[in-house]
Amino acid sequence: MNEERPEPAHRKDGCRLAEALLFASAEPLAEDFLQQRMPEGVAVGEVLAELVRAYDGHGVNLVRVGAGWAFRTAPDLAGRLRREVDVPRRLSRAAVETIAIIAYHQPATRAEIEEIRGVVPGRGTMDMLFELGWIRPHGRRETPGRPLQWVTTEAFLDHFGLASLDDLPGLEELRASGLLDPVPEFGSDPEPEDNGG
Amino acid sequence: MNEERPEPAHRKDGCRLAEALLFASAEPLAEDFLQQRMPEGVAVGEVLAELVRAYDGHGVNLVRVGAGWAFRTAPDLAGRLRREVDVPRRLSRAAVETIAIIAYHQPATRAEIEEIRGVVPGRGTMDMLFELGWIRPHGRRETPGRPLQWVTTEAFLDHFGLASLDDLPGLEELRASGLLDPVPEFGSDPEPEDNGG
Amino acid sequence: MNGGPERGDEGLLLSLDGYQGPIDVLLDLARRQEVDLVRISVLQLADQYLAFLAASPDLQRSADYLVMAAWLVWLKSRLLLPEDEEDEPVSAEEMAEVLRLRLRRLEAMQQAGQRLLDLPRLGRDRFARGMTDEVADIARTRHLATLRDLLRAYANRRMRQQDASLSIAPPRLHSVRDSATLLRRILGVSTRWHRLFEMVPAGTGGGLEIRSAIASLFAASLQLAGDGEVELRQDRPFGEIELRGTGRREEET
Repeated sequence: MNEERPEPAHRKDGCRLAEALLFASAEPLAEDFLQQRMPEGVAVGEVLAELVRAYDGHGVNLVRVGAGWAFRTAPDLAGRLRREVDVPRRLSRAAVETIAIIAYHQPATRAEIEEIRGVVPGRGTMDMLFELGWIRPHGRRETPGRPLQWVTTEAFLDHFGLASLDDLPGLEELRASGLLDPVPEFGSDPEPEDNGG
Repeated sequence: MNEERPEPAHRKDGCRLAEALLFASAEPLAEDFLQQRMPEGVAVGEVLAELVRAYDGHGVNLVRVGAGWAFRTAPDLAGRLRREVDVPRRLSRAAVETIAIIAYHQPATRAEIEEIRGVVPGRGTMDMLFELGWIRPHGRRETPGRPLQWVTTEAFLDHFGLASLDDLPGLEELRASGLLDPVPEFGSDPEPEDNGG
Repeated sequence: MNGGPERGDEGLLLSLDGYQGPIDVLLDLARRQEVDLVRISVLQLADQYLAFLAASPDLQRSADYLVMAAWLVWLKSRLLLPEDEEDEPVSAEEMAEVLRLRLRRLEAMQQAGQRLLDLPRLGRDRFARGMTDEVADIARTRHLATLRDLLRAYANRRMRQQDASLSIAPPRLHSVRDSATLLRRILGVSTRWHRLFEMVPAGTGGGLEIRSAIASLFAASLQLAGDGEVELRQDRPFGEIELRGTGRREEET
């Protein structure tokens, strides 16, 4: 935005408006939402790219959060801002395991979570993650009982500073190692899906 | 901040930190407060002057507010940042219950809602849900009085992040997720921040 | 990872702080062996684990252990009992392999969870705009209500309603009395053996309805047999149940 190169006034106007909208909102704004507010002929994608560039290196950055965008303070300032604000409550170990399983295995059913953790999840755990807005129900597994499936939300991405689920730490290795595959049940029939681990 | 002129690293660092602090703060920040956080030898006055200059012409400006400083959206954009919808920030309990009942029992008549809630839904409640675009009439029930039936809309699914009505958990699933536990704690704040330590 | 078990000579001193549940104990046991799981005795592992469960005062706080405990007991039984002809033979090695995979899977998720927690988190390391009131209505509809609000409202309403009154729509079920009438009608005019399943009236719906039809027919047939109105026979356990009329009812009435 500081660039001196001439550009159509409406492009610059779009930039300023997007900047103000994003700045004013605590939550990520969907690209669609922003596009609807752009002046005639201005593609929000370009505007966002320009803003990302303009804020690069600043104390505040424009980041992608799933299908949305938000201004967030730069991660490297973490330690120096921390004491000014409340720290989110500590997550129980059960909650951490459960959110990890849902994040990496999604969509995941309760039975799968239970399977991996080896314990019946306490009622509070799922509800807490739900209350935090990190998980939501999404479709049903077409197996007997049609269990509800759970996926992570945009708020989850936002909280952990992930642009998309592909950015989950270590996702590639975990996939490659086969640890995200369904485990071969045995005792039941020898399943066709048998990942040699 | 984008200027190419060389400046000491700690001056730039001070700028970034001030920027982040001002962005994240819920209130204007006093110069003293900021000065205490500046790196050794950096005068907050210069930092603020630089930020004011950097944000000049942007959609967001750094302005003096009373005794402190704050980022504010540019005044000329004010009109375009507002949406017309004038709705309360939080839905009333009556409204949440009503939309929930319609979602689960659709098509639902007012009499059915009343039967479950034990109260006749006020016209205001239904009107509001209608204005939000969450419900729409859907034919009449072929019973005496031919009451209007209500169903939920796409906008409803959108708002609640549901792919389809099938994503609504059944009672058993609600129970398993801990949502059916006693002590109805309606309207509890779903904020992640909770300084539990 | 927090709170592993104390490394004691007794071998099974778990620190209850970090202790969460069955697989964790197994993980500890497995790590403690400091050998590849495949090479240690699964049986021994199962024994140690079950012994731990039996001894642990921590057990009382959970029905949680059931999943893993049941699985392990089953595992142990497979090793101890002669193999069922129909089942694939499973070697101890294969079991160890499956067990190892399970443990690795949990461990991977524990580590993944930790890596998530170490990311710069919103509200702790990274911050959103603090001052949002000035343009509060930009994305305001997001704040109207969450899905959780909605589900809670519904769940609580339904709970209260269930406490107050419960009205059940009449399901299409077959009563024993109707079934008895039906059996009398058919068996009164026929003396051959009939299979019980033949008696299910045509047009009976599936699911609960047909199950209720069969159950009531069976109950009715027992009742009629008790009264001497019909005879029942069954060749072998779980075999077909057949019945025929004795003609006694006409005499009585």
